[in-house]
Amino acid sequence: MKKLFTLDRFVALFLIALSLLLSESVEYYGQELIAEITILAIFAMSLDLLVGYAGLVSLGHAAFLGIGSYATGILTVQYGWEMFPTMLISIALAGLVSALVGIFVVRLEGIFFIMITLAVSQMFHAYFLKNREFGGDDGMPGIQRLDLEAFGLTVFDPADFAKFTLIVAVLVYIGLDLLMSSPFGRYLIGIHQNENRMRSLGVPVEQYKLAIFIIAGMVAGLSGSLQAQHTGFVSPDAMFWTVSGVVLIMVIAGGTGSLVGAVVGAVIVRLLSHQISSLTEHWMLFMGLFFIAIVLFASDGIYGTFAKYCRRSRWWKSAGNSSD
Amino acid sequence: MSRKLLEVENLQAFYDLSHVLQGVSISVMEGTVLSVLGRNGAGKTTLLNSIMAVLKKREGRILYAGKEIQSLPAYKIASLGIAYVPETRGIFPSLTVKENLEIAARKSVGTTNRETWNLDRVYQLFPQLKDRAQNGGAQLSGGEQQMLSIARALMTNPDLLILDEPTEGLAPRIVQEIESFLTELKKEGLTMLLVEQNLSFATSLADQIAVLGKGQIKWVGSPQQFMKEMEIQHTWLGV
Amino acid sequence: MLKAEVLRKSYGSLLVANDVSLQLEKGERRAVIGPNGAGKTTFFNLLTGEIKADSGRVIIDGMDVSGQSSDARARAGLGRSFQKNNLFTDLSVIDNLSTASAVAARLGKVFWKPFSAFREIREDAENLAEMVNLTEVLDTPVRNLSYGHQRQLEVGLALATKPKVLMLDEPTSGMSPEETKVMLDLIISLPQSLTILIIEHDMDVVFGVTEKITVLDYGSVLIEGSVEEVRNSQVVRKRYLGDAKA
Amino acid sequence: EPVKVGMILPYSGVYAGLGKEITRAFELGLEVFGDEVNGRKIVLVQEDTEGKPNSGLSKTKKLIFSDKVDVLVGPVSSGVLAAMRDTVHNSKTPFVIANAGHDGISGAKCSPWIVRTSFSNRQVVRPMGKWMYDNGYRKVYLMAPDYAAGHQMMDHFKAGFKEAGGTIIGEEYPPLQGTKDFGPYLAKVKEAKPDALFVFFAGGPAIQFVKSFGAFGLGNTIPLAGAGWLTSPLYIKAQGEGANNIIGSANYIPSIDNAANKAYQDAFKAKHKREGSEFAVQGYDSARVIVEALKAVNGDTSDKKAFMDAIRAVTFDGPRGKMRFDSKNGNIIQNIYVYKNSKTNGVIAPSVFDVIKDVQDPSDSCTM
Amino acid sequence: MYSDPTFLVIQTLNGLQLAMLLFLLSVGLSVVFGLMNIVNLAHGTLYMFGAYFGIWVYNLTESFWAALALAPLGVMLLGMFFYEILIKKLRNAPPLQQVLVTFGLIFVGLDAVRMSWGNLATSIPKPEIFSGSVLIFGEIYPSYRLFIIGLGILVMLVLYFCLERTRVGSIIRAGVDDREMVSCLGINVDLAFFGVFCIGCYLAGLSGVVAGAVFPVEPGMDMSVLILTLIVVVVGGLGSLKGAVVGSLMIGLAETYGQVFIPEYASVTIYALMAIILLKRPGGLFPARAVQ
Ligand SMILES: Nc1ncnc2c1ncn2[C@@H]1O[C@H](COP(=O)(O)OP(=O)(O)OP(=O)(O)O)[C@@H](O)[C@H]1O
Ligand SMILES: Nc1ncnc2c1ncn2[C@@H]1O[C@H](COP(=O)(O)OP(=O)(O)OP(=O)(O)O)[C@@H](O)[C@H]1O
Ligand SMILES: [Mg+2]
Ligand SMILES: [Mg+2]
Repeated sequence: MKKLFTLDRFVALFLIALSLLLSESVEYYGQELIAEITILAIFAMSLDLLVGYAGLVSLGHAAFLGIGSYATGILTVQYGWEMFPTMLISIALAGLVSALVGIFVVRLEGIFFIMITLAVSQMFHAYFLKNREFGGDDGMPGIQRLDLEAFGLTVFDPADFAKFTLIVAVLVYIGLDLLMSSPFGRYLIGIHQNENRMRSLGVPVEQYKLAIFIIAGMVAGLSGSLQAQHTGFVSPDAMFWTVSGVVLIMVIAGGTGSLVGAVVGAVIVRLLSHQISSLTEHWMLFMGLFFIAIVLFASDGIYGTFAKYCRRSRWWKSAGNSSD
Repeated sequence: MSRKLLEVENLQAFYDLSHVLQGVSISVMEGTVLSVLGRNGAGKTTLLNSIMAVLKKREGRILYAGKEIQSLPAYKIASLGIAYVPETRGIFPSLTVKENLEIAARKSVGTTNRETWNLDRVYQLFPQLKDRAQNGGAQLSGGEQQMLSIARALMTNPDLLILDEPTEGLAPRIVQEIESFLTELKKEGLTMLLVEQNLSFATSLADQIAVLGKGQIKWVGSPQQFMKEMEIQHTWLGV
Repeated sequence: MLKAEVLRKSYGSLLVANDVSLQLEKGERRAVIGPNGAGKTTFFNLLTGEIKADSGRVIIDGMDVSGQSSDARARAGLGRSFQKNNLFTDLSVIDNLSTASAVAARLGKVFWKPFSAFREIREDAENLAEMVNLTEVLDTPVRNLSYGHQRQLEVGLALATKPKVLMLDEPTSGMSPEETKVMLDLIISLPQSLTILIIEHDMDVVFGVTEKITVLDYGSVLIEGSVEEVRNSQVVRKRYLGDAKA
Repeated sequence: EPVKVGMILPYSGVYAGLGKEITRAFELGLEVFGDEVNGRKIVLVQEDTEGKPNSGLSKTKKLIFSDKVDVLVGPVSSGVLAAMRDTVHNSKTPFVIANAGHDGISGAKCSPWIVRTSFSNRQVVRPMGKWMYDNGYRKVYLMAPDYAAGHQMMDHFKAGFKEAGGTIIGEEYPPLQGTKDFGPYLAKVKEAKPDALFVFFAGGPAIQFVKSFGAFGLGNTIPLAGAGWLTSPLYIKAQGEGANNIIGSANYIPSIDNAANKAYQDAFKAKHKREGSEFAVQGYDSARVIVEALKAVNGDTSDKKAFMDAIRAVTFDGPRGKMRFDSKNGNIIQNIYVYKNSKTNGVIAPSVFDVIKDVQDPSDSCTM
Repeated sequence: MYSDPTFLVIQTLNGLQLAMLLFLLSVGLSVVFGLMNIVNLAHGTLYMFGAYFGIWVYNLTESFWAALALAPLGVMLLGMFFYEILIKKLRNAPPLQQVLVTFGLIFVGLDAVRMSWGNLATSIPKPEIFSGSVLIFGEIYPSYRLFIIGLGILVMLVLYFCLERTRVGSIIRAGVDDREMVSCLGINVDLAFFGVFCIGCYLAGLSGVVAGAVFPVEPGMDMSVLILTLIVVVVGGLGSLKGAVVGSLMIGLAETYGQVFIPEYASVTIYALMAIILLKRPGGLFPARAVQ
């Protein structure tokens, strides 16, 4: 019988508590950073659904983040919509687009899947880059934030906005954690492991891949919408392939196949590159060495390796967690 | 010319955390066949993999023709004149049947009076492979892959042939054929180390039988003795 | 229960299934034998839809599934094991089996409840493990299993799907004599209502479980008949059995 | 307590070279004009935008809210500028733009907290349209990378050129990222037989373009003109023969003949062993603007409004000639130089061909 | 004007030279990635080092040919070094780990270049004899482009003899399938891998020098070719020389004709082409490995 408090959830709880605490104590920029990283973490989790659980390594996931951002920008700035329905529509739109894309691409595997998702996202990028109506490559400024006065949160206060993003992240985590520990999640793991066998057991593999592709797209859309609100603007840059690439690296660095791993990767890589780049303009050198070191000394990723040692260690076992 | 061609002394083998072989010693005399029998999971494959250095985490001594080989890499061991037919067959799916064979082709290392193996001769032995020469390795039927694996081992013109369940998945008639041609080869002086689940095949070909159980050698003797050892058969093979 | 009508398949000039037909009644146990490369596995693949037939029809329990994909056919009731191990190699034995059990229970659309809450699935999987004699290695990742144990699991996965027609492709190959015996007994002990189609080269198994045998050769049915008929057939001996084992 | 200047520039990514160039010259400016005002030392806080709007914005927030800088200097690319603008404006932080030429900033997106010491795209290119017509070019073909700045440049040129009476006989907009080969476009241009080809390219693509232009032998048949960055002194050596005879409009070229420029170039050469570029001069002048403004307020930056007013009031004769800020939109008013490249002693270099005095950004959409 | 035959010939030549340039850029990646199954994202970095080494040698010797001869060897040495300390260990690692490591190398390489050679774009001068142009149907055409076409064909032939006509190609493919089994046949598969990796690095360096005379040489040039080369490799199919050739030709010509005939879509032509090809042929056009 699995325990309610798996290591993952334990660490997740710790991270959230820490961020909440920090969002009170750090100054303005720290709060901005918390919001930024939290949004990134949501996006990383959505990518991990594909990479870590379903084995679909996408290099075009930022397209859906971008679509979420643009939908939020266009609907509120150009059409004057309220933010709340806009967010829902942004998520739905990201889902819809990922469904349309997914139908075609989930048949592909490995590098071919990587490249076709890349191609798709580059086409979206090119579209928004050219489209003057949505600001072309200068992007679209002036995006507002969701009004949360009713909940006692002043969104223009960065601490409150950080809290808001944290709450969203927690909800996303809980939802995805449930999803991935459900039979549906188990199917995905099976598909990742051996697609053919799953098929011969009677599982319509493509449908499940499509389903997770859409879910991941929607969560990415949500993070895009949040990002647009956080930064107040959106530009085609947000959907360039390198954005997907960097987040993919974060997910791998954190450790694929667990949502917390994705979050840890996002947090550590972002914080590190922020810190190092303030110290030296050669921050890439250090980040590069850091990535290499991870593979050499923590081949399951930062969190993955940490979790492995924890599970082997005596105190974790003695706490009654024989296997989780 | 009876000398120990292969000698394994006090072999210990490990996977990650588990200690699988616990002090195995066997030896194979030149020109003879040693059959290793044992249950699923007894450690037979581990033994062969250790000899071939496919498994590197191991202790003890392994000697081939009097020379220590346990610290050599696999390709050096093989080039001493040892050929291996692994239980998973190790067919290269990216290569055609012909390429699978050609890649292995090598001259004999020792001076022997055995007839040389080449494409023609293995095709003669397994005509089916000739028909499928241009097929990809993955497109063969299970039995055909087994034939290819054996044929490929022969292409290296070995002095010692190590076979892991060579009859697995083969039709009864082919098993008989293989049995008789291995007997031929033995007569020509080829030494063999054989792991088998098919008892009748193993006993009829072998000069010596070793029984492996839970990572240790439990019994060694001739096939005739083995047939009488009901106790051994029952405890370690479950028959 | 299962009907194959004039299935045909060729690879280039090689005809691997030459209008093969076969009919299984409910509860029937049939063996398919034949020389290596005769087309037995291909025939299985044509039935399950892993390979698309050039022509011919497949009917499961009165339902024509000819145009359907392999997963649809599996849902219609075909369960199979593979000749070449086809497992979830990074998962443990129990996770392999419980995944298959979950599929059998059609749980794929359940996303709101933890998998671990389905105790019956776990029990199911444990029972299966016991049936195929893998209780000892329940938590071992499959890639760390010995080959024979993997073969046992292969059969376990096929059983886990609770099929109407169970198709086993050389289930006992690679198993020790002891395990072969266990497997034989297991197959014999399966419910009488289960239809079984089995490919084997081990004649003890073939003769032990089936009443009727279909012999394939060069992609065609060479003969189809009772155990006795096949055992005594000259052409089967010549092409397949050889002389020793008669 | 020191005066903190937040350098918000690309130190990695494609524009890293320009970010460093501007920073170097800014430091040089401080050396020359003094890095201490009324006992307050001027210190730099550098943050890397990576040339990306998102990072740029995030780092801007860091500089404003965490480092609490007194004034911002940067960025290189217009995309980053567009992303930063609202945050700077809302937080009322004095901001000196040292390169990005985004037109909007001296138009609808202008802000009392922003001045620009560099240029607006419109300012540099539009006069060149008229100039080319006046100098006998009637049919012109256009080419620029397919992004906002590229289109803006061409639109402004068109406006100036058509107003004067010229005709555009063709336009090409190759992709910004990774045009692998300009050959196909050049073949099209050649077919069209224009009086001249007017282009906007900068950095790496400019090298590639000019080299291809030379290799296809177009240099002998079709005059090539461009916005200044086409043959920037930073790249002209790598461009080889192709750069010869190109004409262009720029807010600066190294060989401008005045005392301030000579002093600047001498100082730069002494320190960096080469000529200072048009990017560098913007950093140099930005430093001077800040130092002079600080002097005007006696080093007191606590009243941000006063400090900003002082910045806007700065005027001097610099390497680019006389400069001051347009009170309407905060954009610099400066000379635009028409130059021509020619070879002397085996070295190809630009020399001033014509000067268009005191050019303003003519935009009237700024309401401050 | 598009119907003018000379115009079409010139444009086709443009396409062909781009194709050959792409071939040179991608063939090293195709060999290492397709044949050895190593996801070497740092291929672009090796290419960048090729260009910078080229500039270095050029500045010392004033000779393009010296650069062309020496720089690729330098890159090969660099590659050997990384192979020994890193890649070797990761040859059998899961692809995502290879992605992370080679991505790390990209970062390190980029900063190494910036520290050694600065940030500004520069370029390798063309060799004297190919710096001019020739007349083709009365049109001036740069002769360096013809040199690229010739060199591409030469490399193609050499590789054909090295990989397809010797056992090395089969050994590598077999080694990817089952490295242990190859060793058990008495073949030193590690050596073969090492050799092929070196060839891959050499080719990356070679393309760096050749392209350095056409493209700007700047930090970041690595990333701009990475995607391009991946596209070529994927379109052609992994690991086959034929695939690399066909992929380069398709992408090169598509890019050129796209720029000429549908300029509005020039930035996405190759992406669209790749997407269409992959949807039709999910494994590329000519994959080396038999589909299992
Ligand atoms: N890669 C591995 N990692 C960990 N344990 C392993 C590994 N391979 C095998 N084992 C374990 O080692 C033991 C011996 O396995 P081995 O494959 O040698 O058995 P075997 O005698 O060849 O069995 P079989 O007849 O089934 O092939 C088994 O208990 C198995 O679970
Ligand atoms: N994809 C393919 N392309 C070409 N030939 C193939 C392909 N797949 C199988 N074959 C050939 O078809 C024949 C039938 O193969 P199949 O696997 O059905 O044989 P089988 O009867 O199961 O034999 P075995 O008892 O050895 O498993 C074999 O000769 C095989 O080489
Ligand atoms: Mg074994
Ligand atoms: Mg078969």
